[in-house]
Parts: sequence; C-alpha cells; structure tokens
Amino acid sequence: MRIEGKGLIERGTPVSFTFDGARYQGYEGDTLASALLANGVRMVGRSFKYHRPRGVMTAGSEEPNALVTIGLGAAQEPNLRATTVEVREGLWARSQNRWPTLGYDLLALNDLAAPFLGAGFYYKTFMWPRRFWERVYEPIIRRAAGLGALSGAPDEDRYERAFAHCDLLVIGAGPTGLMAALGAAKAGADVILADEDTTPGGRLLAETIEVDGVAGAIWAKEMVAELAAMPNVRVMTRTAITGAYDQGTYAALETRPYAMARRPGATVGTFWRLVARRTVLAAGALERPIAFANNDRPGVMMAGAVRAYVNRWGVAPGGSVVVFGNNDSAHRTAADLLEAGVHVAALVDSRHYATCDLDLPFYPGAEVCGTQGRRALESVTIRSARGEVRIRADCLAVSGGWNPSMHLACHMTARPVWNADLLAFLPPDGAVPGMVAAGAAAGEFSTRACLAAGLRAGQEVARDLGFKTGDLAVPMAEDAPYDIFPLWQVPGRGRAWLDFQNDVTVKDVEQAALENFRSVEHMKRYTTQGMAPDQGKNSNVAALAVLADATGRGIPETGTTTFRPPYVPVPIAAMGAGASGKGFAPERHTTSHAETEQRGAPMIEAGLWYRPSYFSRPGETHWRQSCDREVNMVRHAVGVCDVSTLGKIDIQGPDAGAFLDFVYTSMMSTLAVGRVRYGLMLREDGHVMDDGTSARLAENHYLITTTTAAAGQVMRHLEFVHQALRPDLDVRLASVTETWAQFAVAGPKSRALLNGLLDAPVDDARFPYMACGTVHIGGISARLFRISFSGEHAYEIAVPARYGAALFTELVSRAEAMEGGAYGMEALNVLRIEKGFITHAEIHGRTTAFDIGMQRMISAKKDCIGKAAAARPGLVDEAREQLVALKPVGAVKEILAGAHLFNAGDPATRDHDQGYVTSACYSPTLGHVIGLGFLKAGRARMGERVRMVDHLRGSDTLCEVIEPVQFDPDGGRLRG
Amino acid sequence: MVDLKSQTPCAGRVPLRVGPLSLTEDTPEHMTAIAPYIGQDQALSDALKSAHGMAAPGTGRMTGKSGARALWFGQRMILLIGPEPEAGLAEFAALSDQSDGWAVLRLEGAGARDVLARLTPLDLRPAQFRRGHTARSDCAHMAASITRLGDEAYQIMVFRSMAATLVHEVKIAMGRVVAQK
Amino acid sequence: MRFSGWRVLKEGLTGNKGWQAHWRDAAPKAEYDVVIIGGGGHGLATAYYLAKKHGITNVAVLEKGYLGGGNVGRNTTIVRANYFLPGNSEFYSHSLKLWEGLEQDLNYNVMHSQRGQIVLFHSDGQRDAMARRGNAMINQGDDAELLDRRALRRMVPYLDYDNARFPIYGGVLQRRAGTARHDAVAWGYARGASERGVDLIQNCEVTGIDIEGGVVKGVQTTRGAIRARKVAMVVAGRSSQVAAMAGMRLPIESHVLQAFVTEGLKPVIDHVISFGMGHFYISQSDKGGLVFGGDLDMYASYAARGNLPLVEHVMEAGTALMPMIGKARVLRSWGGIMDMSPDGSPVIDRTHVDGLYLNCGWCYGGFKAVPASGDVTAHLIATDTPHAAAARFRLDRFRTGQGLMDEEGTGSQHNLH
Amino acid sequence: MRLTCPVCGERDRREFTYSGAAVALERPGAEAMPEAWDDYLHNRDNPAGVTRDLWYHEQGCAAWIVVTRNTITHEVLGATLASEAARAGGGR
Repeated sequence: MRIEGKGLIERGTPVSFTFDGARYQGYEGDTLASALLANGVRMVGRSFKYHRPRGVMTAGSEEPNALVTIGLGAAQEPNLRATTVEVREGLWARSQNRWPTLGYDLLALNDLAAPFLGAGFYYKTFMWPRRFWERVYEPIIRRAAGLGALSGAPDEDRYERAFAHCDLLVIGAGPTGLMAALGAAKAGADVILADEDTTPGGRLLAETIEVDGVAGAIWAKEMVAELAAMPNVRVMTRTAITGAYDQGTYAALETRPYAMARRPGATVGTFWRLVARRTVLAAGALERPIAFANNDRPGVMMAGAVRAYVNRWGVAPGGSVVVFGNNDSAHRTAADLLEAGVHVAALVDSRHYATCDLDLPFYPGAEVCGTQGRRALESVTIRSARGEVRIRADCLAVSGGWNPSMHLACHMTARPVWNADLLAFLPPDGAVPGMVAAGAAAGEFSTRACLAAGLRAGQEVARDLGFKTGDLAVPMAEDAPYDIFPLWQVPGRGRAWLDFQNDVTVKDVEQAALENFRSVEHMKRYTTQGMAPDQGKNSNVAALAVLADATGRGIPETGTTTFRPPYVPVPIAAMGAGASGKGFAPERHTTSHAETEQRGAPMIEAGLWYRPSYFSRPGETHWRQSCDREVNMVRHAVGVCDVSTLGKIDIQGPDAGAFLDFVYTSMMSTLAVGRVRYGLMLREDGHVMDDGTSARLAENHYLITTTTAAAGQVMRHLEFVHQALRPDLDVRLASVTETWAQFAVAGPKSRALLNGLLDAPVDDARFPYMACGTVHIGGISARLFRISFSGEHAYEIAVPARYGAALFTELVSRAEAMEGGAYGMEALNVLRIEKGFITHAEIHGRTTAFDIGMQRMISAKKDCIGKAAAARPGLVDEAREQLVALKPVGAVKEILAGAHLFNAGDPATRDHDQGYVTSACYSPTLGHVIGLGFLKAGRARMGERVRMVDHLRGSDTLCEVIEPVQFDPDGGRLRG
Repeated sequence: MVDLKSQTPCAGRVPLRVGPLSLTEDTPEHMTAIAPYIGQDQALSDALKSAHGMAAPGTGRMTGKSGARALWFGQRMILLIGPEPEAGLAEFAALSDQSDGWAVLRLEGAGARDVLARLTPLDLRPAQFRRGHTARSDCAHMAASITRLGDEAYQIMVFRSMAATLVHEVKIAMGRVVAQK
Repeated sequence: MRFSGWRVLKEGLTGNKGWQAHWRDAAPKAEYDVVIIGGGGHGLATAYYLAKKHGITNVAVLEKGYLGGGNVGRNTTIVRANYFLPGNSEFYSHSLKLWEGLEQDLNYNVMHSQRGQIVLFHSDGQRDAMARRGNAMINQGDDAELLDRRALRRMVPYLDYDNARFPIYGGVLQRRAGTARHDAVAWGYARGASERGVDLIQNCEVTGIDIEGGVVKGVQTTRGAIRARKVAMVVAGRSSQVAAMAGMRLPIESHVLQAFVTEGLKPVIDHVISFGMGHFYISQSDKGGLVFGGDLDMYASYAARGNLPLVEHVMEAGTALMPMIGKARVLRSWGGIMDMSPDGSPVIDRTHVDGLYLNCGWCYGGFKAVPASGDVTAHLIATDTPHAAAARFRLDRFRTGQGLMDEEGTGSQHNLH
Repeated sequence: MRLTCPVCGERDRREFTYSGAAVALERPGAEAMPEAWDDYLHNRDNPAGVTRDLWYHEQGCAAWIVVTRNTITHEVLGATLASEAARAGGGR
C-alpha cells in the first residue's frame, strides 16, 4: 500500500495498467513491481521447476522471481523483470510459466514430487525404452520447462546500433559514479556516465541518507544537472553496460522511454559499442539472501529493496514486517519502516553482540528458521537461545550482506578476490586493462567513502591521461562502518532456497557434493545453480559457501564460476539491429539493374550483387523456354549480358609483368600490349583459387579480371603477395571494378552490332580473338576486349559506369533488332557448360590445376604462388577425380548436379564412389542434357559408361563419359 | 552517332532532408587514384603542387579546396577529386581512373555526427576528427572513405554499386537522430 | 550403482542420502599401462573404450583442471553425421551410431535428442553442393532428405521466406541428427571408465613427456612423475603446448569460437537449424534456452572469450534468418578454444615416438565426435593400428597432400579458415 | 577489440581481416624441400602467449600489418607494416 508523502513518483500523473487481466493504478515513476506492491499484489510468478508461488524480491535488474510478459501478438515480450518495467498508461502485463492461471497452476504438483526431482535426477532415468526420449519424455520436459514464450511472429520493434568514444567511461551513477565523472570532467576529460536505471543516483534514491545537508536524491539530481551541462560529459540513463571487451571496448544497452520509442523513425533501444581509454566501475553492490527453510515465499524480500520501495516509491511492501539480517542493513530497513509508519513485528539479527535502540521487538543472536503461508507469507518462525517463536508477518526483509557488483571486472575471465572481513568477493585489480573499481563495487560501503573513492578515481584517471585536476571537496555524508557476521544458511528441516529462479536448494548442493560434483563448475552444471536469468547474482556466493561447507574447504579455495557477458540479458534484436530483411548485407547493383528489372527479369544473388536469371518474353511460361531461346540467340545471332560484377584490377608499374608472373601459373610478362590472356591463380596450398583474364593495356599497365565471387579474395591476396612477399616489386594495385560498366556482346552478329555503335568499326585484322584496345562510342572513350565465355565470336565492352545504363539499353535494343537480345545467368551457364568452361561449381576450393586438365598451365620456367604445394604427390595423383563431361545414355535422360558417379553395376555406396556431378543443363545446341563433373582418373575413361545416382531426388541412370568441351572443340567460332 | 546519357550513382535517391539534416550527392567530373611508385612520394607531391596547386596530403588529411581536392585514400594512395590529372603525374605514380567508381555523398546539419556514429566505428569526436581529416573505414558494412568537411558536414564515399544501400542506411539513421532528440 | 527410475524413486523416499559418487577421485599411481593426457570428452571416452572394449584398465586420465572443463562443456551440443569427404564420412557415421546406443551403454541419460538438423541453402549452386553432400551421406549409409522451399516452410514456418537478403531455397534434413546434454556426456564416460577401474585424476597438469631412445616412458606432472607404457595426447585446445613437450610442432592454430544462450523460453524451435550463409546455427535446449553460435572470432587466441564484432555478426544472422527470435534475450556468452587444423579435419595418429599417440585438430566439430574419437583412439592405442573409421586422419596428409579433407573448400592452409 | 594500424592508428577490429601467423612472410624458395613447405604452410608454434600475426586493414587503408599480440590476454603489443617486416627479413 502507498505511504503518504513518501517517494519520488509523480503523484500528479496516475496511470492504469493491467496484470493478469486485472486493472490497477500506479503513478509515473513506478515500476511494475512497485505498482503491484502498492496494490497489494504479492504473488507475481511461479518458479522454474517446482512452480512455487513467488513474489517480488528485489528492486533492480537482478530480480529472480518477478518475471513477466508484456504485450500481445508480435509485441509480446517475455521474461521482463517487473522491477525494471516502467509503468505507463495501458501497460499490459501477465505472469508466466503457469497453467491455467497464476493462482491455480497444474504443475505446482511438481512441488509434491520434489524428493524425486532433485539435482540431476534426469541423468538417471528416462532411458527406457530408447525411442521414448524424443517421443515422450523430452516433449513433456520441454513443455514444462522454459519461462515466458515468444510470440512466434516476426519482431516488429526496431533497435539500432551506435558507437561512442570517450576518455573515461563511468559505469554506474550512484554517489561513486557521480563523483568520478565530476572529478574527470572538471579536468577536461571526455566522460560518458552510464547507468541502467531511469534516474541517476543509485542507492541515494532508495535511502534516507543526506549528502552535503540535502536529501541524497536531490543532491544527485543537482549533480547530474551540473554534469549534463558540461560539453565534455554525456549522461546516459537507462543504459546498462553489458560487457567488457578488449582494448577498452564496452557493450551497452540503452532502452528508450516508451513515448519516445513510439515516435516515427525512433527505436526502442540502442546497442552501444563504447570505446573508453579508462573506466571507473562504480556499479555498486547487490544484497544477498540467506538460506533458510521456505525462504522463497512471496513477501520475502531483500532488506535494501524494502527500503527502496518505501523511500523511492512510497510503497509499504507489507502491513507487518519482520526484518532479518547479519549486518546493519537490517537495522536501517527497520528504522526506515518505522519512520514511514509501517509496523515492524520484529528485528532479528544473527549477531549476538548486536544492539538496537529502535522501538520494536529486537532479537539479537537469533535467526529466522522458517516461514509459513499458502500463496504468500503469513508468518515467520524465529529461533533464538530462548527457543522458537512464530510471528505473524506478510513481509520478511532479509539481508545476508552485500556483494560488490564486480561482474564487469571479471568479463575477461579473471576471478574475483575473497575478502574475509567483508565476507565478499572483490574485483581483481587490473583484470580489465584501464578499469578501476571504486565505491561499493570495490567493497566501500559508506556513502562518504563512496563519494571520496569516486572523486579520487575520476581525478586519478584524468591525471593519468594528462589532464590537470583542481581541488574538489568530498561532500559530507554518513560514514558508518560495515559490520557483518557470517551467516549463509540457517540449519533446519525443509528446503532452503539458494537459486530462486532455478529452484536450487541447499540440499541440491549437498547432494551434488555427495555425488562427487565437488568442483564449483561441476556443482553449477549438475544442479543448474547460477544458470538462471539472474546468472547467480543473488545466489552464487551463498551456494559457494554451502559447497565449501559440504566439501570441507574454505570459500576462496572453492572458488567461483566464470563471469560472462552480458551483465543483464540483451535482446538478440538489439545486437543484430538493422539486419532483418535486406538489411543483412549491403546490396550491390549494376548500372543495368533498373533496366533489367523493368524488363521483368527475375534477379538472383551473386555474392552481394544482383544479376538477372533470364529475360522472359511474352508467351514464355517456363524459365527453360526463356533460357533455351537466349542460348539460341547467342549461338545464332547476338546476346548482351552485363558482366560488370566481375572483379577488375589495375596492375601498374615497371614490375607489373613480374608481379603477374608470380601470382598466375602462366607467363604474363610476355603478353603483347593490346592482347589478353586467360590465367589461373592458385592458392599457396596448390589448389585453384580463381581464374580470369589479364589484358595488357600498356607496357606497364595490365588490367586483370576475377570471378564475381572471388573479387574481394583476389584483391586481398594480391595485396598480400605484393606487400608481404614481394615489396621489392614496383607495382601498384587498384580496384576498378566499379569504374567500368562492362557488357558481353556475344554471337555471330556481335561485331555487326558493335560496329553500328562504335565511332570507328573494328575488324578481324585489327581486333583478332584475344585482342584488347580503346574504342569510342559517341566520343566516349571505351575499352573493348575480344574474349568469350560462350564459345562464340564475342566481345566485352567497358564504358565509364555513368554511361552503363544508357549503353545497356542501347545494346539490347540493337540486339533485339538483329534477332538477339539480353541474356541472363541461366543461359550464360548453359553456354559455358556446352563449351566446358569452368566456374566455381568446378573450382570449388578442392580442385587442382591437374584436376581440371590445366596442369600444363603451371609454367616450368618460374616460381609462382602455389607451385610448390601443387607438386605434392597427393595433388597430382592419377587416381584423383578429373574434370569430364557426361551425357545420359540410360532410359532416364537426366543429369543432376550433386549426384554421385559409380562404375556401372556397382552399388551406390561410399566404397564405390567414383566422382560427382558439378554442373548440368539441357543443351539446346546439342539437343540433349549434359553435365560436367569429376571422375576418378576421368581423362582416361572417355567413352566409358558410368552410373549416376542421386538418392535425394530418386535418380539412377547411366551416363557416357565425354570430353569436357562439347561445343566447337577446335574453337573456330571464337576466332571466326 | 549514339549519344549515351550519363547517370550519377545516387540519381533519384537524393537530395534528402530530415529535420535539420540534409543528404546530397557530389558529382565531381574526375576522380583519380594516384599511387606513387617506390621512392617517388616527394617527386609526386611536387608535381601535384605544380600541376594542380596542392601538395600530396599526409595520412588522414585532405589538401586543396572545394572543386579540386587531394584526399588521402589509403596506404600509398591519394584520390585527386575534381580536375583531370595532368599526364605528367604518371611518371611518378600509377594513375587509375576512379571517376565513376564511387558514390560521393555529403551529410550536413545539426546531428550529422550522431548520424555517422550509427554507421561507422571511427572516433568522430570533434577534437579527434577535425575539419579536413579523412579516414578509410567501415560504414554500415561497406568499405568507405569518410571526410569531415565542416563543423557538422561530412563526405561519405562508398562503391558506386552500393549507393542505394548507403543512402538507405543514412536516411534511416537521420530519422533516428531527429526522432530521438 | 545402476541408475534407473526405480532408483530415483527409492532414493527420493529415503531422503536422497544413498547416492554415490559418479566417479572416484584417484591419486596418481607410479605407473600405468596407458596414460591419457586430457580429461575432456575425448580423453574420457578413450579411457572408457580402452577398458570396455580392450580390457585395458590400468589407465590414468590426467586432467589439469576439472573433468569435462574444456570444449565438451562449452559447445552448442550438436550431434550430426553430415560430412561428405572420405575420411570424415565414415568417421562421423560411426560416431552417430555410437551415440544412438550411448545412454544404454553408459547407463547415463545424456539426453541425446534426435530432433533433426536442417542445413539451409540459398541458391541453385548451393543446392547442388548440398545435394552432393546429402547424396554422400546416403552413400555412407546415413540419412538425408532434400527439402524444397515449400516442404521446409511447412516444417519450420518461422524463417524469413519472403524478404530475406539471401532467399531461402530449401534445406537438407538429417533426421537422425540432433543434440545432447554436453556435460552429461563427459560425466557418463567418466563414470563408466571409473567403474571399470580407470583412475581419473583432476588438478594434475602434465609438465613434461619422458622419452628415451624414441620410446615414451611416462610423464612429468604437477603431482609427480608417472611411468607409462603408452601415452596419448587428447588435449584439443592445448595440443600445441603438450605436443611441444615431445618435440613436435603441430599443424594447429588455436582460435576462439563463441556461443550464446538466451533466457528460458517455452518450446519454439524444434530442430537444429544451420544457416551456413550467415555462419549461424541454433537449437533450443530442453530447459528452454536458445543455444546458438556462429563463426570463429578469426584470430589466434587461448582466452576462451571473444569480442563484439563476431557477437554482433551472429545476432545479425539470427535476426535475418528468424526475425521472431528478436525479443529473446541473450543471457550468457562464452568462448572455447578450437584446435584449427589446416583442412578443418582432425588428426588421430601415432607419432614419431613409439607409444605416443596424438588426437587433435577437432576444429569446430569435436563434440559430436566424442564417442567415435574415444573408440578409435582406444583402438589405436590398444592395437597400434588405425581403426578403419579413422584411417585417413593421418598427420602426414598435409605434407603429402594425400587425402586432404577440406569440407569447406577454403584451402588446406591456416590463414584461409 | 582494437588494433593499432601503423598507418591509421587505433581502429576497431571489424575493419581488419585476420590471416594467421606471420610465418607466412617467410616463403621458402622455389627449390625448397617439401619439409620446408610443410613447415611454411602447416606447422605452427601456436604460442599461448606472445605471437606475431598478420592482419589486413581491409576496410581501412589496405595495409597488411604484422601485429605482436598476446593470445591469452589479447593485449596488443605493437604493429608494423608487413612490407617493412618482409624487407627486414620476414616473420621472425
């Protein structure tokens, strides 16, 4: 219920929201948790395994119990912490992991079966009969497990990603962080101050502490205003630092306020990559529970969280509260409750020497040993030297001490350091280069100590970075010492929870130790302790203490498990922002793209590029009709195809020829100016990397081409060879792929078409096969190459890309007037298969020059990349699979790429595998299906019949092994 | 004689305005990659100065003025933007025509830096990336050249074929910066 | 102690006080017939099969940390047999068959779940390459089915079929593929080996390998010297360091591979789905977390943790492939150290030292290999001849070029992973 | 992760492409024995500690660089241009 006059909520702005169908009222500034508590809602969820009733336990992102689902349909968002969800008008929340309702959950029966569902029970059963695992046991387990549900619909909320750089990143904007930011910023450093909360201030918002004589919350507000006004400070609220990475890189998740996120163009959050030269970890500390029987009932809360609800949100979490602790946090809670007018039924302090001057029943040297209540806490059992008493209470505030939030300091796999005085792990020094921890995160628990530590850390960082710091005073505030007495578990009957989310109890940890899961990692993995959404933030230290006890070791020897990013869970959509749909990778368009689309050609992806599959004409209803027509067009008239996507690299300099000799298998330095040569590049491991052409444009200027797919790889390779292996060669490389729009003009009428366009016509004498040179179109300088990937008399013409669109349109319309036209990738593929030309279907990374019959292209006169490795015995073994063509001779006239080859009569099994098909098509030119493939010792097997089997598509036929070049084997058409 | 019409890389996609931010296309007549041969850096710089009135820029810098600039473009590479390179430069450097190879965009207005910070990992803080500074970096998964032209004015270059993607990405980021102010 | 439902019931009724250690913690003896360096999945399985199939029980497994603390405890739990090159085909096929009887064999529920794995393809060319693979799987005697877009959509409707940057053409399904509870595999083998007399020695780091006249004599450890007739190095992730103790320089580069798990969710992904184009694969654990991963971080590392560019790339791929997982929250990320061999395939071989054996180079694929790797390594140690299913995993294949197994076609050299 | 390019200064790892141990700079001559090629192509020290490896500033200035790095801590200790390292005698 609300406490009049308390809290930082906007009492003037009431909002209504629903939880599990019921309408409630809260105020702006409320979290879902504070608003539900204000409305007296205590049970908000069910536990993971036993489906026990659970209530709000904390007031922060570490909340283990109050996980809810927000929204409907595609907007449904599971597993949100009610303690961080901001209440707003119309918020629609519901509980999860229960059926049919939160109040009556069928799987609560699990709780009765708990003796049989202890740690690791599933490793010992569900094995018979074998097939029942997938059919029976696993589906039941899967349905029972899990927390909230995804909607199954595509996520429509948009996130974004961004980068920011600074001198100092301050993580946490409590008293420590505010002072650290101030200290560094005043000295002139660029500071980013980030805090996951909606409002900076940290614990100052939750306490009644004063700083410099004003309420802590007000001091914080003024400090933030001062910082925000400085040009070198960026205050980022709602921003959780989620991970520490190398060289001062941090990941952060910023969540946008609901109203802003709904603006057109806005996002629901930003995933930041922050780069900081230094970092101050001022993330504070988290309070930890104590294990005692039935410590998981709704109403059992952390003592510090109770203060937060009272002071920050003006909510009394109960009408009658018992406070229990082993340190002064419990006393502070009791005092704040009394001050707010809430009844405190008892203060139980396990320290026998503790004193208390508050007006309430005080139990020093006592412990809470049990709780009662059906769906929520009804009473608490206190055990002291005088015996046990049961006290009615609807809220139990617990403090087992504080754990510094050192997680980020341990993200580089360093382990925290045990401090026996504080009974806590502290961040290790220097574990994240550039990071220092300060304040509560470093085990300093008084406000004054935090303020001082923050200022000191900020100023030290600034000086380290070369800034001059002035005198700044540490504000006045309480400076009480931290006194704690060890208490991890209260002995007794009944289950005592450690990991509330995963339902791990003290008994589970003890049983794990009994079964020899004594290493902390084994215990974790066997019991699932610390593997739930809070990643053990609430429970790991106590679980360690229990394990240490059960194995007779100390806590430091027992050690911790590894801390891993992210600090708080991060939506996949945030880290992958922008990648849905076409945003996954950049799109590359040729200059003919628009015209090609206008002609209705379906586009296919080629690397990042788009290329036309085929150009359908009226009356054509199947792609094969279009493809066959386009093939015939090229064979009989003329076809036009955009080949701009092939890589083009300028190689210039006095040593250009020598350089190319080194990267190609064959000699390029002997190529005459004005001529083009086909070339093969090997990887250094002796396998084929790529093929292409090399044109010598001038004495010291070559232009080489690569395949579309390998353009980037080849450029990287050439730069490597030049810079890392042959820096002595005076040669310069530049990619010119995008400068030129290049079109293949292929077919018997190709020259006629071009001559209609060129300012001066070309002929065979001036421009024979494999010639290249400059020509002009309408006064524009263009490059012409007489090369062919179709086996026809053909050219490739390149113009500056600004003219590409115009030239393509011109070429196609002229081709159409000559019974030709544009052709796409399907026809291009058929044309090259007919001619036995290879693509990356054949040079797939495992083939050698030997395999494709080009071993003679490896020049004996010189060294080249890959030459030595290509000579390894295994790469020139006659038994290797060699390139052949195939034609069907069985009843089924079909060849399928991906099918395997066997000797006729052999079974289709691995032992008998003879090869496989790489490419196949119907050849309109030859009038039958042909394929290319690799066959063991294939070159010696021409004319042999082999069995082709494709199990996947149910094809089994005989093929004849034929020469790879089926069309115009002597090349007359190329030259004619 | 045929008359081939020319088309700019971003034709039909820009100019764009979102709030105070604008995105426009620059279409320099010539762009030439100039890569000095071994030991010719100084000779090239001198030749560049006498031919085009600007020295070769140092790493990450730009020389010249609007209309005729020399942009550092990578290890041992300068991009001459605007004028047609004088033929004599070829004595000292490999010249490679890049005139049509790049989309050149200009992003300007209050918040331009925040827009870019959504696209590139470069440190864009004004004191680190000053006016006249240039860098090769990543921009929305594309290899880019980014130059600071003014207080809140940047030039972004990517390969011509990616013009549409770049404009799309910048436009979205512009919308976000304006909406989330 | 034999595990069963009855035992769970009985112990439950008597307060769960009767459970026994799953394995004995042994102190090192002075001498063993066989010392296995490495108490990960492969080392434990090797010990188990040495004892079970070859009757060699005077065996010690030396583990510098805790059992199963390496990659067997930090992988994405996928079990499949979908390789296509000779050598890999028969080996992983053998492994899958062992998986299928593993729980009964070990009397330990490793939750091997044959839920099916689908590998997607995005172009005609990729379909052809996948068909070659699928046919090779059937040639080997394993199962594979080619799904066209429509059949795939019926099976996994939540992929982005309509607006993907790289359109989904179809997939190859292996129904017998699936997942298993990774830690339990290590524990199950540990228990089985321990029951048969093998000494499992934790917190015992090998610091030297004793060799005399080209014959192995034992090892030096942080817990003293141990004599052994035979020594096997089964330490993927640290292979180079351990082999260096025997004067070997291995064809291995160590890389970090990251993996991720989300908060628990109700069942939403029923198969293992591999998106090769985006280097992304995903399944849902029985607890409800989405378990997924991607490519290597791509730099040599022993840090067992990675960096953001790869993290983001994995998330981008997930977002692109199945936009419905956007609101799933990543709970934890981690990294494992991968023994990357030049051709992406492992080595199981004798060495130049008599009695010294090498098992390394598992690249990204060691988990599913655990049963067969243990079986064939035990066979090699016991008989000094390679098992038929692993005869091609020779160390000298890189020098000779004979029998390279470069499934990805990126080259049999390190810098082209 | 950030690397310091000798040309461009400190940059995000995502601008770089990795390419293995700097041993790749020490290419054997054409007549070298198969063992030398085996060592060059395959066998590696693969240190758990300080190593030198090759990176390509692909989304940056296009320089190949040799980075001295710790494989356990990921600390970057220095970087030089591969061209200079190659002139100075390779990957050692």
